[in-house]
Amino acid sequence: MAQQAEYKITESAAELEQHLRDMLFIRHFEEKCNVVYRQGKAGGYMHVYIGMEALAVGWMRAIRPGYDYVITAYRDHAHALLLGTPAVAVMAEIMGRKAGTAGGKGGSMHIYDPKNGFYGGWGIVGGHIPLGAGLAFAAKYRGEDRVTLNFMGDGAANQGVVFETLNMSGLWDLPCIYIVENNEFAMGTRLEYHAADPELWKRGLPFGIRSERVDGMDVLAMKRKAEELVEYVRTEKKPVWVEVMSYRYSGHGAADNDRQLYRTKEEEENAWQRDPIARLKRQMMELGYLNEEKFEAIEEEILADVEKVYEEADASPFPDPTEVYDNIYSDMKPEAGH
Amino acid sequence: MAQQAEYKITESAAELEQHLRDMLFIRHFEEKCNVVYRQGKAGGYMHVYIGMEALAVGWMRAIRPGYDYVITAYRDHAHALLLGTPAVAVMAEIMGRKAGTAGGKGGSMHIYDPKNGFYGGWGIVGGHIPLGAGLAFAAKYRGEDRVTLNFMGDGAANQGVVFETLNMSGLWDLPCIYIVENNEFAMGTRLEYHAADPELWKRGLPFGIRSERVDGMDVLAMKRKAEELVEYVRTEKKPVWVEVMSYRYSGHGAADNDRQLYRTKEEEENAWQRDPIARLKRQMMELGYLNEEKFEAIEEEILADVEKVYEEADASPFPDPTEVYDNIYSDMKPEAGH
Amino acid sequence: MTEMTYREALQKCIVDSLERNPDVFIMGEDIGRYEGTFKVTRGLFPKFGSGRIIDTPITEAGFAGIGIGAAMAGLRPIIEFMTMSFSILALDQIINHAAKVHYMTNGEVKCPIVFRGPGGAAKQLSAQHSHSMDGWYAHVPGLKVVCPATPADVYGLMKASIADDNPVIFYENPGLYTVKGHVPDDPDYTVPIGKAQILKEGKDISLVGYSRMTQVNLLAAELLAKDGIDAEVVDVRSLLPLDTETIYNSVRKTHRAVVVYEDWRSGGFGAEIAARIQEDCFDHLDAPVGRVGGLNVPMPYARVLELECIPDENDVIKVVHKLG
Amino acid sequence: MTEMTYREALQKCIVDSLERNPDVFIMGEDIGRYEGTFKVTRGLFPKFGSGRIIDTPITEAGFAGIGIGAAMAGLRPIIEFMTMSFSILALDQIINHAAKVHYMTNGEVKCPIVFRGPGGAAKQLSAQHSHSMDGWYAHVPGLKVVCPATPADVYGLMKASIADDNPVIFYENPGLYTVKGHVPDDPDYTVPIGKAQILKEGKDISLVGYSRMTQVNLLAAELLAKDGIDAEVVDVRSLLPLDTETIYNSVRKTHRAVVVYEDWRSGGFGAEIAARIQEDCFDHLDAPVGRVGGLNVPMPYARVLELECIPDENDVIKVVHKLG
Ligand SMILES: Cc1ncc(C[n+]2csc(CCOP(=O)(O)OP(=O)(O)O)c2C)c(N)n1
Ligand SMILES: Cc1ncc(C[n+]2csc(CCOP(=O)(O)OP(=O)(O)O)c2C)c(N)n1
Ligand SMILES: [Mg+2]
Ligand SMILES: [Mg+2]
Repeated sequence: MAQQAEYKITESAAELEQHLRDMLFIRHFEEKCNVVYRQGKAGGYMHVYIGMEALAVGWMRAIRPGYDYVITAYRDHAHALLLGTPAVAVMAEIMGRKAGTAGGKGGSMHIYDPKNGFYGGWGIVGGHIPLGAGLAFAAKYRGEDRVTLNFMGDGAANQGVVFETLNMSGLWDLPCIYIVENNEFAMGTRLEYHAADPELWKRGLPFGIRSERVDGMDVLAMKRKAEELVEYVRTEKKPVWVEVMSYRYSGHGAADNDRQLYRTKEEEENAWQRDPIARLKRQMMELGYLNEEKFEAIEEEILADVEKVYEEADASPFPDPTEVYDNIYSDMKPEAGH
Repeated sequence: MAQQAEYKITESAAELEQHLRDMLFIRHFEEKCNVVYRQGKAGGYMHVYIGMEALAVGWMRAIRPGYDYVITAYRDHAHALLLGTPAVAVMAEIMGRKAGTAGGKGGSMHIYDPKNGFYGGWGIVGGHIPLGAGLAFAAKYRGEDRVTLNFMGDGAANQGVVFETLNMSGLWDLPCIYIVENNEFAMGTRLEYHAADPELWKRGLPFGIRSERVDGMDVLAMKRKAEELVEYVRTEKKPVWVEVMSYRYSGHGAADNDRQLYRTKEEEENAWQRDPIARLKRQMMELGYLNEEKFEAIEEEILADVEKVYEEADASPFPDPTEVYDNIYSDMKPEAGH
Repeated sequence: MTEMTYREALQKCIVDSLERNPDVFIMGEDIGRYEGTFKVTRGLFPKFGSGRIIDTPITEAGFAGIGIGAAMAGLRPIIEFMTMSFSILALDQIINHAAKVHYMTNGEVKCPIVFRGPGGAAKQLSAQHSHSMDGWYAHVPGLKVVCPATPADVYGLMKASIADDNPVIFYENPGLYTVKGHVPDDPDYTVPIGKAQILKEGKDISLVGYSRMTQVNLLAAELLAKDGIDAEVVDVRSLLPLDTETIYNSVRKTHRAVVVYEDWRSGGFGAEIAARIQEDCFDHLDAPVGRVGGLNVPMPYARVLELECIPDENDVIKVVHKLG
Repeated sequence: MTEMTYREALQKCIVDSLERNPDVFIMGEDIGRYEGTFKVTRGLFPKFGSGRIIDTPITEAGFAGIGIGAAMAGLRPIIEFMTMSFSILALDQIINHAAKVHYMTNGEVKCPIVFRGPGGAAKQLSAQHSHSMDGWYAHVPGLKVVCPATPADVYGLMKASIADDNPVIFYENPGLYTVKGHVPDDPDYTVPIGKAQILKEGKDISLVGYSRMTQVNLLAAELLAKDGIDAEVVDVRSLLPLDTETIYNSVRKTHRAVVVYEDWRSGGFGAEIAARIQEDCFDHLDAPVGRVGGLNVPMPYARVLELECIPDENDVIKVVHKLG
């Protein structure tokens, strides 16, 4: 486990409340997604971020929004929401609607918003990692000081292409931060059954890459660390490999009904002791920035917001079947028909 | 560069002479291959082992021949010869003859001799590494104490599948030795242009695998180290990752006429100071086991042997065109014809 | 004969083989403790243990290669790909290593390995998880490729695949796992690789398909019967080797053929089947060989779009009518 | 017009593009300091430097993916595979990422990237180095695939490929690099992707091919002329999109067709072309559509065996005669 950071809270009450709101919005948005899925209004594979909110918030609030690049796997709602993608567009995509970020063609796993610097949303475990390096390559090629955040899971950190990419990143000094969201599981396989050494942070070392392990259940510590590393990459123009310790409270995906096969109720309950939202709430209360009523009021507000998002998305139309051939190419359609 | 080993020579004169003969045979066999290639009697890609003789000799003399498994890439003549594959069969394969190890179907890059524990001879850089792990897996599955030697080049050590394999090897304790033949080049690309950190030996560390860097230009040091590591794997039943420092005196392959593009004559000459054959010769002379005449006599004998091998191979017939369909499957032929 | 689902028949055969032959083991992602994403390996881990039901990291190339090496050393691995879509990461291992080692050693090394898993579309898994890779594999000499469509065949062909000394691609389909049918009780029941079958006789047109499309063809034949068209359903079962004789005999009888496959229409293996039929049965054909394939489109997520892409019985019927 | 080799024309176009567009760069194994295995990039490294002529480690998946990411950010990478055989390691990147990103983002992200290199057999490179992967790529919606056969086309199609906003597979062949021909001097000379051409007119039979097989077809046509058979040579040039109109018009004129491709016969892209011709020109055909492909065999090393495998003009002539 990562050392718990020692720090003094210097953020204003408003800043702290923003972090709380960010995390709460993700939590409730994701809860709603689970409901939507159970209702059959979303399909396929859908993966929520419950428990991991502090991680994405910490990083996304440490970069220059819309300038820096962000890319991740299929567990991608939070990243998009934090980068400013309208929540209705995200929910609509999850529900397969024309108003979705990809007009219903991508679904939950494939949310994109390049205008806000978000490059997806990818389904092949580990497959997007060289793409993220390519975004960083482009920034360097053009002499820009953009930083790329390249997120992956602990399971993804075993894929060969990740190591290939690390080698080239070290070799060419690509300004890219590789962030392992270590939530202790790759689907139903626990870290210890998929990684020879569970200290994944070590994997950047043989490539001469600055490598760290940090706590991702404390939004303030996460953000401080993220700021430090983003600054390092932006000024030193070198890559970073960082393992962030987190936990997945939900099943792997909404279709995963077998949590008891790979963990106990007790383990889950213990993990809830580390809940990043509860932690920030506690911290804010200690500072006198928050009380129970205010917290409830915020939560009510967010629940209502999420409900509105859902309703707006649900009211929006499905794509027209004829759209199936659109945007395969930028300039032509494929041969039609069966 | 690897520390030069300190050791006392305890081998008998006969043993030392055998190592010398092994290395000389490889050297002259490979020189002959180059000639054969220039004469147009071999084609395709052909890669010789000149300069690296001590490496293969050291390892091959440290294992149980025919019991332990060996696998490597396309630079494979030496490994086969040392494991006991008849030299005529190796030369015949290189010359595309029916008497070759694969009846002329494989060529220089694809020498195999499973009866002697040799599983090839593979052409996709890095591709055979999981296969070697699979051989080790089989040994472990059956409760045997076979060791697998899994050779690769420094360039191959970047391929993603190598890291995937290391992770599983560490996770499952596969009795496999991963040997990086670091000859400083991947084709025309120097180590420093292909590896973020040229200390390739570090790459086993994040998988909890014993990892070392050793000198491969000193046959006695190589053999000692090989014996130690083979013993470790056989008894501890754990993998090892070892970078062996060597040098490629020849071009990448017989078709590579562009050595001056990536290295200087001076560098080559310096490297010749480390010639493993000259070193053993010196060591034997110091001990009074060898003098110049005797050395010349041995060399004459080996040159004659190689010539005989060549002549026998060259006198053997090409495969019959009808054989093209044989042994694609163990039990059937594919549809014939264009 | 016992009635069971495709999934049950497949599992029965795997369990049987594990029990009878200690050289057989199964390896893949989440197949052990998690019992498999499509639950084909449910219950196997407690029974056979972690030595034979092996959970792997998500490294398809790596564990496929380890399986190949183990097969070269004489074991008989079954490699599960969570979906065949992910086998794209292991193609080099399968095609350059498993498929070629027997030839490159001129017969010295055998590679008895089965690569299995569901291929094709499930439901809204979108572009990266819905690949049909059957045609690519069927293109590769050195591989055998089977695509069973019924519970009896999935049992009998798995039996044959595990017994085979060559690498076999064993192609399932998410939509088939719940299909029910009768399976012979004989544990040695085997369906030989390389034999097609006629699942329904007919005289007017041959519907030639494999995997789930055989079920679609059966449905189409039923509906066509109402229009007075007597379709014959040819279940190809094995793409490599391909039983052209059974296919040709059917076409020579009906004088018309439609080849049906789920893969992208253009360049799918149905093109090969169609090309061969016209090559070898030209004089018997009253119409061109028709084809029904998946739309040439990366699979979209929205159900309304996805359904456009996957061929169904109506698409088959449409082409039958078009051929006249 | 200047006479030059295929290799020179290709290089000329690349140099031209590098000079004119700072967003263009080229990346691959041994392409810089070593000047490329097939020397297409000879002289480029000193001229453009290590920032734009980028030597990579031997990690095909990784650098293909880096190229794709760079293209998503708006650069225009050219990725060289030392041989197309090795692109099998990058298939997931090319097919699941480059080819699909435009669709999965519903048009938000473009991916202007060219993947190029020699595919097919060279001389005795044996089983793992002689792959024809053209058919696999041509099967994938989202990609464009071109296979130029002449110096002018390799120039003009490279120009079009670099300008294209979609991923293009640019398929060369080791046997073509030394082919000579006249190339227009206009640096803007472009051959549009998706247009076939008639390289020799004829009335008796259409020889339909691409890449090096077009050269083989030209030779076959010459020899057939001596037998009094007037063959038309259709150079397909672009597999995806496929210019069926030019092909069909030829077949509708000659009433006979042979499709020629170097890839393994069974399941190669020639099957698709043949299947389409018979589908759409059935009533114009006097004989089945013939095919000539590579033997269904992993490429053997010995020259005598290798020559068996690669189709040549005699194989084409044999099938022409067989069709009668
Ligand atoms: C190449 C590939 N193999 C398998 C899968 C199926 N799969 C999807 S997510 C997943 C687990 C990934 O775990 P991890 O990387 O830890 O990410 P997390 O889901 O925990 O965020 C698996 C096996 C896939 N999508 N791609
Ligand atoms: C996947 C793949 N990419 C490229 C090649 C072409 N190639 C053959 S050998 C080689 C260099 C390998 O260098 P290294 O691993 O150091 O081995 P060495 O030749 O030095 O023994 C290259 C690039 C190949 N055979 N396979
Ligand atoms: Mg995880
Ligand atoms: Mg090397």
